[in-house]
Amino acid sequence: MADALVKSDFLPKEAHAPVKTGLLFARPTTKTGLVGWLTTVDHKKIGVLYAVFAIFFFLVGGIEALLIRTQLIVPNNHFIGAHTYGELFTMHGTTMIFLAVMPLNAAFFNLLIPLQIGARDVAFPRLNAFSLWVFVAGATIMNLGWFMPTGAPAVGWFGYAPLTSKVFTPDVSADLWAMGLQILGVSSIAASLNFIVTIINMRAPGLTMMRLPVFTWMALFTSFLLVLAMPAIAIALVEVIFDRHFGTMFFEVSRGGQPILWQHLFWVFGHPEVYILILPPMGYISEILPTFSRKPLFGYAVVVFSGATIGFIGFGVWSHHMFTTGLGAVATAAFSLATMAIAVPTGVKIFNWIGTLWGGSIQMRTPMLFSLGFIWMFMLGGFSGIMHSAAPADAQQQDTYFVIAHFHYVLIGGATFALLAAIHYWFPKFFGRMVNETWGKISFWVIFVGFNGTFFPMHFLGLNGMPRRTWTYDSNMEWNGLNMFCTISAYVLGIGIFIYFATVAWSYFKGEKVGNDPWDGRTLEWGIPSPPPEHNFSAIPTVRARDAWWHAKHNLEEAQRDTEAAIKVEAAQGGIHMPDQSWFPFFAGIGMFLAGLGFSNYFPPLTFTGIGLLVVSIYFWALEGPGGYHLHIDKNGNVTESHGH
Amino acid sequence: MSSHAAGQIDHHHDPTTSTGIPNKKLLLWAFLASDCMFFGTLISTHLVYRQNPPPGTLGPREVFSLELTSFSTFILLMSSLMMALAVSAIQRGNLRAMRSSLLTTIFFGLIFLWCQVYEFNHFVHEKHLTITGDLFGMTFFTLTGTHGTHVAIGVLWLVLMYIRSFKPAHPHGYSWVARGGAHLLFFVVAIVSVMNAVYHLYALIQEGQAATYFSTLGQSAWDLARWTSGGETATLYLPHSLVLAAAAVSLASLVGFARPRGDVDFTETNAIDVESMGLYWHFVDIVWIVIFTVVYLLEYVG
Amino acid sequence: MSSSVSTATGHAADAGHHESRFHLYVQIAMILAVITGIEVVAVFVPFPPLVVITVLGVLSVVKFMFVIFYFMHLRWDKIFCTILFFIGLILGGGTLIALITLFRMHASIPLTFSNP
Amino acid sequence: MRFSASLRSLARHALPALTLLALALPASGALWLEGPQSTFETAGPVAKGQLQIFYVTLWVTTFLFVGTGAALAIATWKFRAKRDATTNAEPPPQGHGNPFVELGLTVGSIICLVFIAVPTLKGIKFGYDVPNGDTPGKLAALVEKGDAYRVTATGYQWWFQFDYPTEKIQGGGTLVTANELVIPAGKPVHVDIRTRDVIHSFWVPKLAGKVDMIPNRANHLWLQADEPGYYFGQCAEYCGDSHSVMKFRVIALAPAEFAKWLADQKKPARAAAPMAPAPATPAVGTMAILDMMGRDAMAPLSGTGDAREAFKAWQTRQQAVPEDNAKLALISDGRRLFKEKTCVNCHTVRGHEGAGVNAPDLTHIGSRSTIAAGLLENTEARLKDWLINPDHWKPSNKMFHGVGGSGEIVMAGYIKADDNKHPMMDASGQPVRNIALTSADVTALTAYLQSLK
Ligand code: HEA
Ligand code: HEA
Ligand code: HEC
Ligand code: CUA
Ligand SMILES: [Cu+2]
Repeated sequence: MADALVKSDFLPKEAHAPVKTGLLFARPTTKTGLVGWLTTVDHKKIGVLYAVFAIFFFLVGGIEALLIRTQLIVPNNHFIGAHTYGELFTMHGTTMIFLAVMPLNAAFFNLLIPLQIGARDVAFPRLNAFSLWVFVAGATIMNLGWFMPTGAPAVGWFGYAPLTSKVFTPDVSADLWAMGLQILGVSSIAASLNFIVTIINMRAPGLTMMRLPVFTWMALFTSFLLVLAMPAIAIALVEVIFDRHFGTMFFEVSRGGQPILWQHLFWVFGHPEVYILILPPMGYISEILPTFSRKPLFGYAVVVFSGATIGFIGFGVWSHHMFTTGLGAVATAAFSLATMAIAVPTGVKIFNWIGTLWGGSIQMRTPMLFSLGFIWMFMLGGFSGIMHSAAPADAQQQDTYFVIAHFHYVLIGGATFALLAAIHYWFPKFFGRMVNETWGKISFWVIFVGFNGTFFPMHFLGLNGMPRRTWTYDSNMEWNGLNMFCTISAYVLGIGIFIYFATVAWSYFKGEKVGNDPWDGRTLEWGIPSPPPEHNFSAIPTVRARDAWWHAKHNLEEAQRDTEAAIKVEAAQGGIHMPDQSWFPFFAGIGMFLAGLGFSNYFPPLTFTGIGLLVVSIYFWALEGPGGYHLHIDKNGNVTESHGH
Repeated sequence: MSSHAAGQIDHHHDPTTSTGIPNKKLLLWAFLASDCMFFGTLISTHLVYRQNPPPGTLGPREVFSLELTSFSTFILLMSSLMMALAVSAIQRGNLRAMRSSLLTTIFFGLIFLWCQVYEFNHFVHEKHLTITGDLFGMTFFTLTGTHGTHVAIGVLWLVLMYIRSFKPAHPHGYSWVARGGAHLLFFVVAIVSVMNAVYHLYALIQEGQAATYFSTLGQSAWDLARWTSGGETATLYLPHSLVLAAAAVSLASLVGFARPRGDVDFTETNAIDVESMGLYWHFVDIVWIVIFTVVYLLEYVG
Repeated sequence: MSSSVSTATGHAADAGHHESRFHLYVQIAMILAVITGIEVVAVFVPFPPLVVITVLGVLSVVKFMFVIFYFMHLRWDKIFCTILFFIGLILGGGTLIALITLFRMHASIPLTFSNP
Repeated sequence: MRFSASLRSLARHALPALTLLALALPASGALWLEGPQSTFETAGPVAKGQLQIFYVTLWVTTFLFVGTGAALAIATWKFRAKRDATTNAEPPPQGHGNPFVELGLTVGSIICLVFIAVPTLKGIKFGYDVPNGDTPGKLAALVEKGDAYRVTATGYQWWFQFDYPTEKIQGGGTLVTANELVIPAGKPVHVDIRTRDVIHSFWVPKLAGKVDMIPNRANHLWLQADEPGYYFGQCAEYCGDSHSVMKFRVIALAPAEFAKWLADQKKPARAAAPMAPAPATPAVGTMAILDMMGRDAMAPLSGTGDAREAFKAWQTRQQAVPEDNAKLALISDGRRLFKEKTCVNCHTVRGHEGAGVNAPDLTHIGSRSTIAAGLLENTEARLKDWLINPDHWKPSNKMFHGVGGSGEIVMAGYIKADDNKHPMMDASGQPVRNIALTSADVTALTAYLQSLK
């Protein structure tokens, strides 16, 4: 047993004394204040930062959405100009997907993965911080247009060529968009590589892959999808950037370029992307449903396997976004069938969630409400997806409000509902306080009603011929009533979201204090204090079953023995090894920001300064080494630090 | 090293991870999987445009030089071999062997890069194939240029690793950082100046004027002497000789840096770092295997 | 996985890869060089293009496999590394083939070149 | 006024929407799906086929929704924790799954998908091109065999051009029209789809699903209007600022009427009056200003949405009515202005002065029911609105800003361009006018354009 424990945690691989960097300034050790946050390598702090940025951008994207809806409340409206409207939906889509849902998922990856696998941090803590700051850099560049005379980009979130070319978008807004997206891609790939290694390599002893919590599985698949899908859009963006900056003609029509290629490359990324958005939410749901049904997940292996299947098939269906581009009958048929195939593994998940409820003892707490809402809404969204997959029918639906309805059902009813469930569910773990239950439930019902009121009628609008990206519409099209209804409901939805986050904010200060395990949870994170200490686990847990914490709770003696053994082994190793903080990931992020800013504004000096800062930061980062210090926990639970060896 | 002191190190098994695969190695393999998609889409772009050439564009056969490309392919293969040997050496704890293998890898990598620089220059100036000229030039330069960038990053990584292997085991103060910086600087100067000199020499050889090169050198040395003594200058020859002087100085310093200087902090435990770097380097090689076949050889079929 | 108890030392002893693989590597490099030579010659042999292309394809794959399995040690590493890499390789290759096929279809011939 | 109107429309549509939310789609179709671009009121075999497939998907998913939803609802209700049970009560049995259930449901799902897949595949084949003589199937039987009528539709930012490659016009060349596509009814039409700038999409919901107009690609679609009628079309791919107002119309005519229409169109523009000589002193007058105040902002811009009425109105428009003398004077003045104000640089009026190719052909603009790509009804008032300030109706449009990419002006429009072909701005940041029209100019131009039948 002791041997097994030795393998569990990341032992200091370089046992020599931590290198004093001597590189301009000393390695930071402050854990609080601005410096603490900027230099942190603690996955929990990084997760919280991700969440804060993501929620901020969610509200920004939501306000953009409300402006869109306001413009559409009555026909022939000139409340917002056509160009501004174009900027609004472009930035709304981009913001919601890349700056809200993805980073919120990344936040949960950070917060939960190490806790669920019984690790003290991710495999590469500084790389993790780097991902965060690069994300911030990309997000900032992406939104900079709002504050520049050129305005934000108005090309649609999938930026179809040749609208993004210099001819049709001569100002820098498209450069900001392309560069911002490119930088976000770097962040995603770096973060995902980290999570892949963490999940595969840092599991606690006894935690075999088939005992992994489902959320962690989904995070693993998502990370794989990211590292495999992002390169496609990276290349596509490189091509656009080359066209704009160096006069190539990848998408320059008059010189033989093929705008259709952009569509292919974008959707080669874009479709896996939608599963990148939905797989983590499926993970949250697979954690929350068992907890509140007080029963293990039904068909664990099948749920996991179907996640892999979804991810894999997801790479072979991209052209279903291009059914109307004249692919030819054979290709259309092939992509149509492949798309339908995805319904099978997705359905399997729905059935297993129902199976989980079946025979359980269901408690209607707020996270559970959101989770059930998720199943219903995602199912509806999935069904409209299946309607799209029938290519001839899609010829009438593509680029109409029917598509808008479909993807808001999967993105809000699906991804966002699950995220709201997750925030409510794990909040007590990370802040030691419960989110107010009553207001949580109220927010759920307001959101639920507002959401369906906003988006269900959009199906009819679409079938009634209303194209998407419509700045204004004429009053003779029979779209007036439903549009007004949608807009009013969108405000209801906005109020619901507001109530939700207001409640969360209030609970942060005033919420009821709770202990380790307020929900009677099943996975490892519920076994440690709330909020978790810096080192997560005083003793690395030994996993003896799926739903490890549930098993431990019901086998107390065994768990006690394991803990004691673990503590002994670790003490023999010189204490708990913790990674050192570092400035360099942050500096590298700034370098990335400056380089991106300079490049997208055609200002080489800034570009080279940025690249210089980036390279130097990475080199110093390598030179300073992982470093590290030790924590020692005495019998009374007091923690002392020791530096050096 | 305490945990490994007891025995030899198993380089394919890391007992501190769940799977036994070292973290860095896993990271690298996942990254390479990602890079497969990267080059997959890049090569797709090239082939897609290649399939539908606009009328009147240059045929690649008229542009390519198969001799040069075959040569650089061979060179890259050899660098891969040297890289494998370097990894093998450090795994056996043989630092000196590793260093010389690394240097050879760097050397071969530079030859490859040099060939590419030469090729690009040749294409642009003699064949009038440019990145903005036509579709073929555009995708060709983008694809091979991206590969070349990968090689260049690889060379930089190799150089940094090589320098890193001189870090003293018991550093006193931070002088080693400064020394490392200087070491790197000389490396860069050496690379640039030697590549430059060889480039000019090669160009003159091509024109059958190798002899002039050397005579100009003699001339410029003479000029230099005159210039330093305040006489008339003939700046025409000066750049060449300055480049050569820089090459000589930096190469000599590199030899100086390579002199053994006590214990260093680079041992068998660092094998994983070298190995990860090697994975990257070999990957660059296999990408070239594909490019060589798909972009170059296929053009000659039929 | 992690429950399989073994110490570092125990494992290393029987693995026995501390002997140099110098000769193996050099031999492989020679094979690769020879294959490259064959490839270069093959394109000039007056066989039907399909044959030549197939030969080139096979030879490149052989080279590829030699490098990843020997130089990159996949042969001696945990199978998981191979799986990991092949996921990317297969998806990358699959996407490449799919894209090229899509662009070969009649419906996709560019307007300006073939059917104005 | 406006608010109460919207309240009324809210009451008319939205309240029933709320009450009927739970009802299945088809039942509600009658209520919400009868707009001019409804995909439910199909008028040709292609759209019919697509609708049928939609119904298949609808029924299959409704079936699945009812089944799965019922299971979910029952599970949620039946297994809810009883109120008295505390959280610490003994947990329920910890079952882990059942392979047979999994397998059964998977197979069931696949069977459901087969029901969708088969008609989908048939539909893809059917919709791809005009069925030839031996294409089986009920829909194919509705299609007249023999050669399809061919037209080419080309997208421009933000209007459509229609070419009739088989219709030779007097004086050489083939027939070109804009924004209103007239086709023979009861006959398949093969439409070649092209674009001049960015991606657009050709979509007439009642006749056929859309196909994108993609640069460098030779796309096509086919459609057939079973009955003569008036159909609304729309660009369905985001193509820049005025994408949402890039519309068009398709008018299907009975064979005889179509032949007559063709004959009329092939003629050069009607010359109601000769061009007036240039006045001795250039006219001075007030700049026409936008007169929008007091108009009902909710009133439709493009006329009635009732296709039947619109069709009648369109037919009436085809006849030229004799003008009185005052009108004739205006028309001849308008014709002069059309040349003087540089309209001719961009627009063609066959037989008259214009020969521009970068803008809609105006030869028979008077016979069209809409202007500015289906955005505004072709009435005197709307035409004036358009000429006074095109940019208000179509933000960024090329008539106002000049033809060429944004920023790069090839041919100046209302906005004056400087030597670098960039829009010129005055001190207050307002664009400098190139074409400045007085109210009188607008009236004359309108009269002239209206007379072009
Ligand atoms: C979270 C994001 C998400 C998810 C999960 C999905 C899931 C699916 N999507 Fe969606 N989709 C988007 C986000 C997403 N989509 C977005 C953002 C767009 C628009 C992009 C843009 O244009 O801007 C889009 C557009 C889109 C299109 C293109 C529409 C068009 O532009 O013309 C298509 C076409 O096939 C499609 C199909 C599907 C299918 C088949 C699924 C399937 O995965 C759904 C599977 C689920 C179910 C089917 C329900 C549960 C299953 C059962 C209960 C089992 C039994 C069911 C059957 C046997 C049918 N989607
Ligand atoms: C995860 C993704 C996501 C999410 C969550 C949303 C959320 C919403 N979306 Fe959107 N949407 C997209 C992804 C998403 N969307 C995408 C990809 C597109 C396509 C873009 C394109 O075409 O390029 C799109 C397009 C789109 C359109 C079509 C625009 C068009 O084609 O013309 C519309 C129209 O109704 C719309 C509406 C909404 C609404 C009302 C919400 C609501 O759910 C928003 C709810 C949130 C709020 C309302 C914020 C609440 C907060 C407050 C009210 C408090 C504010 C105050 C302070 C903090 C000070 N979205
Ligand atoms: C710079 C070129 C240019 C000039 C000059 C120009 N136009 Fe236009 N015109 C256009 C374009 C482009 C459109 C299509 C606009 C759209 O729908 O986006 C158009 C549309 C129109 C239409 C509607 C056509 C239809 O088929 O719906 C009318 C009428 C018209 N112009 C009249 C005029 C008159 C009168 C003048 C002169 C005072 C004029 N134009 C000057 C480019 C020009
Ligand atoms: Cu043209 Cu949208
Ligand atoms: Cu998709």
